[in-house]
Amino acid sequence: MDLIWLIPVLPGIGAALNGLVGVRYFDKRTAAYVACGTMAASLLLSLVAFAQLLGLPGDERFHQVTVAEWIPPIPLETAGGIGSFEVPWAFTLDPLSGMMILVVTGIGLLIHVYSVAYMDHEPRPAYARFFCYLNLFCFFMLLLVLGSTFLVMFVGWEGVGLCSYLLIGFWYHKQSASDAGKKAFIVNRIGDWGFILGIFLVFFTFGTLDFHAVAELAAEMPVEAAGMGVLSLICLLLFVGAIGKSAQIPLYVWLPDAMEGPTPVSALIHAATMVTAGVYMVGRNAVLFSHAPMVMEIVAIIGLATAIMAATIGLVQTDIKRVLAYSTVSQLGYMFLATGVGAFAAGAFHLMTHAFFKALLFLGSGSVIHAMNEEQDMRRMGGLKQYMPVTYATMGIGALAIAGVPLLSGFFSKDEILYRTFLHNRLFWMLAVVAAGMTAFYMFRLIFMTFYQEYRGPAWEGGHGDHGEHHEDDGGDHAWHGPHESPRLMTVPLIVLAVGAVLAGYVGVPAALGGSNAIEHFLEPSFVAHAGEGAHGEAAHLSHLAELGLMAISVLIAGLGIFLAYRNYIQRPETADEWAERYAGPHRVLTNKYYVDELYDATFVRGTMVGARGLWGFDGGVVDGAVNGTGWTTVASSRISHVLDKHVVDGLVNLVGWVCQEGSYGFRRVQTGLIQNYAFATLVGVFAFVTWFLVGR
Amino acid sequence: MTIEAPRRVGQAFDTDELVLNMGPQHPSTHGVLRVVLRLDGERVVDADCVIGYIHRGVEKLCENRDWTQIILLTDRMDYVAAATSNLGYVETVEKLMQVEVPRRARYIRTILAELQRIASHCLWLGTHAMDIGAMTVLLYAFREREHVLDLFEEYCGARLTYNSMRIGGLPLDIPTGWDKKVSAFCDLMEPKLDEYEELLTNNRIWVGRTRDIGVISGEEATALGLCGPPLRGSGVSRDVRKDEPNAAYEEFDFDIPLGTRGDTYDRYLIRLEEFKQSIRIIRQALEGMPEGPVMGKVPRLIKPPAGETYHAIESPKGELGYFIVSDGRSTNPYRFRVRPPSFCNLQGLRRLVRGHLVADVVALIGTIDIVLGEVDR
Amino acid sequence: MLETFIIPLLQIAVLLNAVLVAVTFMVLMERKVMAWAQARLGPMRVGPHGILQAIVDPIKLILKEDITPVAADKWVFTVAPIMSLVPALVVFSVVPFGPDPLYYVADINVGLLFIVAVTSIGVYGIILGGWSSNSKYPLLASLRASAQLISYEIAVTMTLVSVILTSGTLSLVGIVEAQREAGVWFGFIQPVAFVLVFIGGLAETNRVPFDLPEAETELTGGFHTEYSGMRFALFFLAEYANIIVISAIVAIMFLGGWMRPFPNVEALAFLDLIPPWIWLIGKIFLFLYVFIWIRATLPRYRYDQLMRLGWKVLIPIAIGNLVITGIVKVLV
Amino acid sequence: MLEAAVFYTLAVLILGLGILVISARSAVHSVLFLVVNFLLVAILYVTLSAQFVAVIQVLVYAGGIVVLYLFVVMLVSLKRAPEQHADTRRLGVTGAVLAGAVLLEVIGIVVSGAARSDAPAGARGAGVPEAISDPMLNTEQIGWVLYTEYLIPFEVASMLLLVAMIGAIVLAKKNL
Amino acid sequence: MLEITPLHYTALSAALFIIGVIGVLVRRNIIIIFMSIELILNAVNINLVALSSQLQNLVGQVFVVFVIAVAAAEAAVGLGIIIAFYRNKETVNIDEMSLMRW
Repeated sequence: MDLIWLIPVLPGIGAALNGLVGVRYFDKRTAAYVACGTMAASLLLSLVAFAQLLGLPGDERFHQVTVAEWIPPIPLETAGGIGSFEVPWAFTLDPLSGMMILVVTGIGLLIHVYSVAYMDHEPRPAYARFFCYLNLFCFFMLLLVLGSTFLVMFVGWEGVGLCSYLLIGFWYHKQSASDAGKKAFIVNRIGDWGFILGIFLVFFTFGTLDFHAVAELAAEMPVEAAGMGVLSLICLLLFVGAIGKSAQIPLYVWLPDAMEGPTPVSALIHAATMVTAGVYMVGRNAVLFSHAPMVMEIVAIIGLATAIMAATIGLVQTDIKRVLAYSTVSQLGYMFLATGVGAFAAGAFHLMTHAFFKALLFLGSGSVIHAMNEEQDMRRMGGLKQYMPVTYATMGIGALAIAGVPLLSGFFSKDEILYRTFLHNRLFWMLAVVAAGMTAFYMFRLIFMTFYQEYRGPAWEGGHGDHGEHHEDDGGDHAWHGPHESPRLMTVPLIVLAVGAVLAGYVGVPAALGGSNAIEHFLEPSFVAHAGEGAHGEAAHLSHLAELGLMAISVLIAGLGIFLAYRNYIQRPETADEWAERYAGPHRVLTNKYYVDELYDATFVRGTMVGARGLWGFDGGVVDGAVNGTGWTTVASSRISHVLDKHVVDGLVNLVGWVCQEGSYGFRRVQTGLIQNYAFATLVGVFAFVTWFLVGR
Repeated sequence: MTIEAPRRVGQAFDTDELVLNMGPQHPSTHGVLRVVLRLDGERVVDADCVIGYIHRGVEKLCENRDWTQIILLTDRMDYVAAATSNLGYVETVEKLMQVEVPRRARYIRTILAELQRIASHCLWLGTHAMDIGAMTVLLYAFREREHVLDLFEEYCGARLTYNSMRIGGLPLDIPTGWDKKVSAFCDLMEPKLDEYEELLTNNRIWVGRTRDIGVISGEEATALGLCGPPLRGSGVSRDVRKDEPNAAYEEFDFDIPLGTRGDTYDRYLIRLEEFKQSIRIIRQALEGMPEGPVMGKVPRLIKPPAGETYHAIESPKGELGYFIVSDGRSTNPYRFRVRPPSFCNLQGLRRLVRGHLVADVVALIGTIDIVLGEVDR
Repeated sequence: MLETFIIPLLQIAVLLNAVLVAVTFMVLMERKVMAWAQARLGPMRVGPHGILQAIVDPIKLILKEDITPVAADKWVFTVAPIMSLVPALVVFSVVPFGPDPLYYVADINVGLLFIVAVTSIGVYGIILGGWSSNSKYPLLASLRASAQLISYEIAVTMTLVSVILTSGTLSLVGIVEAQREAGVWFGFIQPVAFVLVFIGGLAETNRVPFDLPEAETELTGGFHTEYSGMRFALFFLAEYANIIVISAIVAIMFLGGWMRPFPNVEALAFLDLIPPWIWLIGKIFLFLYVFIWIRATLPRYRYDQLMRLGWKVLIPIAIGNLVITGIVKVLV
Repeated sequence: MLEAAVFYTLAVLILGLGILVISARSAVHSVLFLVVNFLLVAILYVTLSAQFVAVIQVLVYAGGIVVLYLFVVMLVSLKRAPEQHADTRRLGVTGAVLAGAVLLEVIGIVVSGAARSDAPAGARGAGVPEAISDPMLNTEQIGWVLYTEYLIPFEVASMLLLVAMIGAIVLAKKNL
Repeated sequence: MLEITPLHYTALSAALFIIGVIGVLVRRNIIIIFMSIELILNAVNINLVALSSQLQNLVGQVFVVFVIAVAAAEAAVGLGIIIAFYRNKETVNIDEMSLMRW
């Protein structure tokens, strides 16, 4: 377990290899091997670490490793006097991070493998670059997850933001992709602003940044039941960060645009891992949050609002990936709802199951897009069931799971959330159920529009009816031979994920269904300050029967959603358009995503630009004026200096030169260049000397 | 004391180029070749071969002699290998007339040609070694050449210009016991070859003088039109005896030695190996010598049908080809043209000597094995 | 008067005649030995087995017309062969043919240096002969010859120094006596020097395999191409006299000079019945034979190879030999 | 008597050849005269019983340095004689006259010095440690002095020769 | 007069020296000027050897060795320069070697 620091470092090495060497020298296979190999090694390490963690007794499942010193101790002022600001490179393995590293490395590896085939059309350097980014992302994500202080987590946090930007804008030659990348980055900055302020405040309040220490200190403080105390402020600021990263209202706008990136990226970053970082962060600080009930309420409300809003938008989207994107936003809302109502474990549970089925759905959609030759509009698909049975089957499982059909993973986690919500607030529960129904509807709308009905896509070479075996990848000429099943490298991850989507829920079968809700007990230690503390003793309980009743309701609602989708898109496909006409107003609003983007554009973007213009004017008028005045003064003084220099100093120098020149006119007559004349001069000297000697005797 | 010095103006610290005439009266230009060398110090910058000092107009003469008389003139081209010159000519005319040559005649011709190859190579080896300063080898090689000349004398009465073949066969059958003597000569020759090798092959000075001197690649050699040992020395497997068998060569086993580096030493080794191969061919021919006439059915007045033909044989120097046009009416050829191997190989000299020292020029003239009688004709 | 003039003059007269006769017979010997090596007979016509050829050749050369090219520098053209021959003969004045003063003209304390110095004068004959002919081939050959001579002189002189170190004297008589005292010929103490001096001697006398300046096949005869008659004969004499000088030096320095083999083994005392000068001449002829033998066997070096051998092989070996000799001398 | 005859003969020859050296029309002839001059000087050294120096004179001067001159003279083949171009400002003849005057003066000094009674003809210099005894040991003695007292100058001289060698190669080589 | 004193040698040396000086001043072929310098050096050497003999002191002869070494070095470098100069200007006339003038 002391080697957990290797878990993030391995993908980091892969990224360095691919990025520094691979882009120039590796062929595609090597790049893929390097990336997948490091990920696989990382997964292996994670499994070993996790197994060791399980081997410990429940109370002691906490392991911290300090690898190196990062920021040496600096004395800084805090609320409690002068504190020592010290940040080591420390990693923590506890049940929550243990689960997260499994999710990140496991799904990460599957997506790596998937990408090997999916990105095969890319030219060689871009291929290595892609894997470099992907590995880099995993490195930062694991850093985020394993970091045992706020600052290490923040490094990972910013790192995944960077990778997100790089990967969304991977096809940077496409204007929309690079715009989406920038948008994601900038919107995230708003959240990060809140996060880092929160970190400042945490240090100021507690004098340390270590999660564990903070939790222990916070547990000592009174619960701020009414009004906003310092804890509430911290939580609110941290939550702002979570909003940005996890795409909640009002900062969710970047996520749907992020679908411009390659599909594996969408699956990995924007469904399974990065966007859940907010949820994870809130869960990591569960103790803090549970001391600020008012903020909890805000969290729950924002989560719920996001869930519903995103679900409604999802109802009318036609881009397959955007549907999934809004679905993601909606599900993230669920998770926040769960944390908001105090069910941290349920939120984390849903996080895990969601990672499986949403990754599955994204990869499935990627497979579909691949098959349809980069076509993303569902209206131009249809009837793909016969062409790509594996994709169909796996995506179907994913849809069932997300819709909350019993015995699949989504059912368990979602019902846990709904159950806890019900305990907390009935109104929230009702809205959540409605959102669940909508989830079921739009998911099956997606399935039906994609895989059933008539084929509506473009014709292909070799005839329409020829639904033959077009499995082989058709090289560079991109002659499209119609929709076809994806290569094995892509379908195998799909199948694995489908199995996961089915089974992942069984770690948290609720007591009402005869389970033991193992995951909740497993995760519990992570959400309390001291192991063994009965944190949720006060929570009300319903009878098993009532719980079953709630389940039945949610199942019914889901069934209704599925049925509506069936009726609208299979039985009577025209109904969809009829409804759209009948409710033209709401439909338009939904299609335009509540005009949120336009609103932001009008307020924030314009506002910023107007402000910037004002500052520009100030800069030009006042600041530059001062600078120019100084310059003018300098020029004037140098003119005076110039006159002095030219006539006084140069005059002296020239005088010396003139004297030398005039003198040399005379002397150079002597230098004839004839060696013998010089010898003659010597001889004259000798003659004089000898004569003097002779006479002198 | 002046050395005419074409001076390149403006080039500082430059030694002058020197123009040196080698030949036509020079001991190692193998006759009357004149090589005009441009030297930078002792290094050859460029060389021009001036030929024609013994041009006798052999080709023109041939067009004015009747077909049989021409054999005599072919003797005077490559005068150290007259028998192969004869062979090439008579086979060309036979090809033109489509005359069947008796098998025995073809066997004897092969023996004569190979004996001739041994004699010619002996001369080459002696002079080549002499040029490089090993004078004993010359006398040894001439000692063996003398034996070959004795054999020729016994066969046709001449020692240098044999006139030893006729169109359609041979003028004479071999004398009684001649084949025994040839066989004895083969037995004698083999140990002598070892003697030459002992003096030269592993001699450091010899290797130093020939290794990596005049290196020419196979492509370049082909492009220059080199033939015979100079071409094979560069690793190009081209031997008319194998590629387009004439006389009785297709009936014998022999190897074509090939060089690897294409330098003078390789060419030396190849010729030494050719000695052995020639002995091998002669032995096979003696063993399988068929009985029968030595002259085919040829009309008394030779008058080939109108037409033209080209026929090449492998002379000791390389590919010796004859191009003959007959108008079908007169008793002399309408056009007579020789592709002499010496002439073609001489083209390579300029390329070979460039960049080498003056002393190497001598070695390189030796290695291409030219006979000026054949070059100038 | 007798000791200062008469005896030395007589000695000089005998020596000069002996050397000149030896040269003529060496030419005959060369022709015969070469012939035997090359499976032929050599001169057979004059006298039994051509022995009198040695007398006929000089007569022929003297009687031949002596041509001076028009463009030649006549004065230098005449002086050059003399400048070539005189040093070669002068050297013999310090060659001791026996232990007592009767056998040598002079025994000077710088004997070996004297030999080296005087032979180095011989190069003038070659250079001036080539230059004064006013012809390209002789000029090239003379430049080559002098460059070769000077190059190899360095190696030979350096090697001789190591012998001087061993003997402790420059006097040739002293060197022979030193070998008697050492009880062994220096050829066994200094085998490397022995071989080196012999090879250097081959090169200095322009013999095969270093006979580039006279390479007929390359330079059509060398620096004396334009010479004929007696002037040519003088060059010829000088060359062969030089060969004899080198042989004599090698014999004296490495093979014990006039001494019999194993000079300190009493059992072989009967060998002393043979006079010492015969021993030396015998050894000289042994080397002459080897010179001829090599000529019959080896090809010729190329000019650059020859220079490389001289500068990059012989001189380093000579220096190494000198250093090792010095070290041994200090240690022993 | 004999000594005087030898000296005067040698002196006349040396001076005569010296004049020939500087007056010969052809440079090659000049070199030849120079060689003979040096050989005669070597003989002069022998009469002064300096055999080693005499041999060195022959070996290095006559056999080495002058050969170098000869090479250069041969390499520098002139199309026009140097005398064709003469600078009018040169003072050659005046210099020769002046040199003659200096010679007369020096001879005067010598003769007057000889005339003086206190001239130490044949006397030994004061405080001279090394004596020349046996001419046979001349070489050994010079070697002894050279390698003990004058070791450092000797090494400096050898270094000078090395530098000169490299310099000459650099100057004369066409392309390094 | 018949007794040869060191002064005779000195006079001979002086005469040879002056011959060399005249050669340097009069000749225009730089090679001959070099040879004149060699004559001058020889004059010095004669003096040194004569005095060494007279004073029974070997230092004079040792100095001759050094003079010869210097002469050899001078000849090597000087002639190298001449060769280089000749290659460029094709002359050895000292009057034309006035590149350093003005």
